[in-house]
Amino acid sequence: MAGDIYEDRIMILSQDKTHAHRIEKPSASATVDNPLCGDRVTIDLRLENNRVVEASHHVRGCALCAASATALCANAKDEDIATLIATGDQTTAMLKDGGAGPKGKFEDFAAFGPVAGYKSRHSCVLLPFDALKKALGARGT
Amino acid sequence: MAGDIYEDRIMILSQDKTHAHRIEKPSASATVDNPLCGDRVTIDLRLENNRVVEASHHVRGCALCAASATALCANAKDEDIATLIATGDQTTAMLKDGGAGPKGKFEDFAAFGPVAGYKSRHSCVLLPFDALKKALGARGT
Amino acid sequence: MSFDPAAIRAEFPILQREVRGHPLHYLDNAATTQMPHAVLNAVHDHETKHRANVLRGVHTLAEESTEAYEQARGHVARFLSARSEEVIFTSGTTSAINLVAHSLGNTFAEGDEVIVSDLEHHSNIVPWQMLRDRKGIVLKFLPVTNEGRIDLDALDALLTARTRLVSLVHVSNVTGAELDVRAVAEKIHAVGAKLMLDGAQRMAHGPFDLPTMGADFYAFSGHKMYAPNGIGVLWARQEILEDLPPFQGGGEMILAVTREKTTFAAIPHRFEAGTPPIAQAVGLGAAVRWIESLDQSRAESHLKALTGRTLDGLATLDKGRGLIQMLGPSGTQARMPVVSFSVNGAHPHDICQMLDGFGVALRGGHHCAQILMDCFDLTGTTRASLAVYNTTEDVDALLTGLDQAISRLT
Amino acid sequence: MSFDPAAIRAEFPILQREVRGHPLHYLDNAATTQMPHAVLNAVHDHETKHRANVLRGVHTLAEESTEAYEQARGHVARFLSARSEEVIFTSGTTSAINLVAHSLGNTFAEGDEVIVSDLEHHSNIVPWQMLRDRKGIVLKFLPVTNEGRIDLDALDALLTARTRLVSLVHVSNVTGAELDVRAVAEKIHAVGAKLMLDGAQRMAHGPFDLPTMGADFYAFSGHKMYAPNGIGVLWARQEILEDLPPFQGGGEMILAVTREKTTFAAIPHRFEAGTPPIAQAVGLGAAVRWIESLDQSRAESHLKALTGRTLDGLATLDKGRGLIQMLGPSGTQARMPVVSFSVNGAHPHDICQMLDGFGVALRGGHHCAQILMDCFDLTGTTRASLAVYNTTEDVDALLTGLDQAISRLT
Ligand SMILES: Cc1ncc(COP(=O)(O)O)c(C=O)c1O
Ligand SMILES: Cc1ncc(COP(=O)(O)O)c(C=O)c1O
Repeated sequence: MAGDIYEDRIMILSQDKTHAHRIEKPSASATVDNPLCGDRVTIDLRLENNRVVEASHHVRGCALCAASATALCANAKDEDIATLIATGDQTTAMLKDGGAGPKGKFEDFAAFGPVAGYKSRHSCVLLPFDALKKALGARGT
Repeated sequence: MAGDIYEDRIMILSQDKTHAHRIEKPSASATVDNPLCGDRVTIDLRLENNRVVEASHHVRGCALCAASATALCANAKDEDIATLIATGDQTTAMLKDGGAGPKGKFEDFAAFGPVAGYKSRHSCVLLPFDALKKALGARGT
Repeated sequence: MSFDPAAIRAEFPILQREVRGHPLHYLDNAATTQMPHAVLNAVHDHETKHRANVLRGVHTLAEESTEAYEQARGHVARFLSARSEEVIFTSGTTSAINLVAHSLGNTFAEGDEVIVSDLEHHSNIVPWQMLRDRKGIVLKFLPVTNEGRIDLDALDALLTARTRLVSLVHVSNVTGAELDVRAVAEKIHAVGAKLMLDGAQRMAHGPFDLPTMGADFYAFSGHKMYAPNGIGVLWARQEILEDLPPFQGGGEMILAVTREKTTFAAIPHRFEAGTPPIAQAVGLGAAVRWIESLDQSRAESHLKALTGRTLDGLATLDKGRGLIQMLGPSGTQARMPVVSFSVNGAHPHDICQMLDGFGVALRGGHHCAQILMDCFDLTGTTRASLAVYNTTEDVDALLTGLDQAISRLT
Repeated sequence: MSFDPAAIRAEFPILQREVRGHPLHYLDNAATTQMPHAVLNAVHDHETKHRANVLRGVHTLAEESTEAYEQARGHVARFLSARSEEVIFTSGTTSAINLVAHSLGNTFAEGDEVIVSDLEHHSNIVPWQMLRDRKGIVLKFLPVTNEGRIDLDALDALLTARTRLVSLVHVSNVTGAELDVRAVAEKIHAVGAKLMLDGAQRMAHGPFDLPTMGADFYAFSGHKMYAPNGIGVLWARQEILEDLPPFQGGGEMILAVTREKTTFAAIPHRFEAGTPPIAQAVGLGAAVRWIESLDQSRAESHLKALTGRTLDGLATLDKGRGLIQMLGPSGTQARMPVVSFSVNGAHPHDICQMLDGFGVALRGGHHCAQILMDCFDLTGTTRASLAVYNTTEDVDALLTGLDQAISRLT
């Protein structure tokens, strides 16, 4: 079965609700939709000096999307914005061009490697990063 | 070659211009178009007591159409309307359903027998009859 | 006339395919059905022996191609018990509905009313919304019942003297519910309105007598009835078509063109601008003959049995947990073999993806019926839809895979 | 890259066919070209291995089908040196032009002006006449020269500040004349108008750089470039498309649908309502790759040589009698291999019919260009149109047969 893309790490991440809540008065926040499947992700960020103090998500979407949102928010604390963006880029490269995927703190994203073979699901993994970028872009700093 | 539908009798009829003129003050007259090929036929009739005294045609069309118009006008004299209509019906049946085709005075039309195998050309042969019927229908007797 | 699922399967080359190490269990027939040899060969034969443009040519290939194209129209007409002139070839259901929304719709005045339903496919909503924006018509929606049927009790209250058209889905692509056409046709005609049906999901299930059914317009797609993509049909009553202006302009639909003025051809060609989808029409003609060659009542029982097995199987899987919510009629009466469900806590795309791992092809999402999804407060469902070539093995593969997917996802 | 007419012929199964006891000499390519194995196989392979509906499915076949469909778009984009998002799949040239006549046309105001020419195919006239009737625009016609070219000297006088669009045939399907696009594009843009080209007759003749050519919209059909029926393309500049409202409404072209309001998808999908012609797009993708695989300059010389042979042969046949009147450029410069002529006293349909008896497929009639016929006071012409698989044998069969037909008919 396509269990290869739903490996244990992903199922654990997708079911981890620790960061599944809204932040009151976030420094940055955005919601994005995936028109292809109707999924919707909100990312809230509390930032200090361009570093993340707190990140949370609200996902109405599939397991891949929820797992990706958790992997992002659970590891974002203390990271600077550039690192988050780079993680998104590395994840994109991993899915689209067979790149190695993020290492170190964000190596959870490497678990999405097998999704590379399922083009229609790439956007599920990347949607939280789209929300992140939209939030940072709209921040107005 | 498709010479089978252009047999000598048809070429002679198509080049026979004896009846290719307009009648002044016809008792009945009509022009019809074939939208598929742009051909146009006018039939003029002088009638007395429902019998043809004179018939003429003006054809802007192919050899089959011109031959058919000649075969109609050259033999229409002294015939009653019902006979002309019947000749059209017999010619139609010959083309569409393999009927024997007109006999006697109108047996020229039997020369169109091979056209049966060329569906797109049926209307060329039948266009003069369409004009005839339209003329008779519009006569208002 | 025979009906042997194993023999039928053998006619569909794609069903020999493996998917991720499993035999293909194709249960996405409401999206697109597969094509049997009879259709594939008819298309291939046409393209390799008779291909030419139609209607205006006198050479042999053009004659043959025209004949094949018009014969296909005849086959479709016979399938519908309709006249050939009433069969307009389009590129699909969507373009058939858009044709009506323009040709007929442009004759509507501001304040005229069109009624659709919450059960409609976007194809039968968006063209009317666009007409509303162009013309200022009023668009009304019939609600749906809990069983996923159009709520016909609400019709009386919506029909007025301004109603010009009621356009409803004949068979829902989400719930499988079949409309009781006779129950509505008379009421609609009584106020002087016309009835259009979206028959996209009906046509694979055998011939029927369309003119006596009570509809005035009927739209469907070839690719959902074992025929190629890129071909569909708009049927309408001859007397209606004869009064309708054309929609698209181009070759093949004119009588005469001058700079100032163009006069249009008779039906059906007036509505077929440009070179039509010729080989696709030939394929559709072959598809209706193929459908006709099946034993209709046995095909129907076969599909009812599989639908029942699916419904029962899902109930058993649920084990009374209330995890699986069905969206559609509870029984197999007045429904076609389309089964939609949602699983609490499991996203349809994850379910479909996992089932793909078992070779089972399902569809998940809003199925182009977002209004319906909103009615049931869902973003999507998982849908299994059956065709005559499906078997109990296909259904059982679905149920087995789903069991595993649910335990993994929830 | 090679160019061997005999080898090319062998790739087209229909060319093995006999017609009335003769080998088929197919010279009706401007109406429809034939399909090589590469295209037939691509379509068959898709239909028997990957067929599924596109864009919204996550199962394997749906993934593969979507990939194949979007890859085909990529192939077409590369052929045109354009971007994928700029390639909109339609059902043909006619529907592409109708799309523009509605999407762009509906933004026009009463009194706005559209310029076409007397050389146009009905597909590029009737949609604008219908727009005129809907919107009260002014439709102007550029005249043609004696050589059957659009008279570009007349353009300055027709262009005004109200001109919104100039829509011209890139290559005439009657005279073969090729438009000098660069000579007009700047003038048209200078008054703020857009330029649309009807490229139906251009596309079989190899890839080119569309964006730098100066056109803003470009329409063509698959079936005239070795691809299936039922598929065509509208290309337009991205920045133009992004501002255009959709034409037809339905599935696959929406972002979100509610009863009150629908938001539309990004380009290109906004303009592709309903299930698209998937296998046909795959076929078109294969066709452009097939065309690209030919040695373009040798293909061009081959066709120029055959065109010259046809023109010379007709002059020789005429024996100075003035019987044969050519309709089109006298030479082979800035023309594609389409040759139209009329024979005094012989009707085009009789000529075509007689030539069919020699296995030669020609087309006779007004070629959907009645305004052009009126300009030359003809009801029709006989047309021979060539493709890369044609040979000197085909041209000679035409000339020999024509000689006999003329002596019999005149
Ligand atoms: C110059 C030209 N424009 C438009 C068309 C219309 O193309 P289609 O019939 O494929 O829509 C044709 C061919 O018929 C053509 O030759
Ligand atoms: C009920 C219904 N209506 C309309 C359509 C649209 O059909 P198509 O996409 O073939 O135009 C579909 C299928 O997608 C459907 O299921």
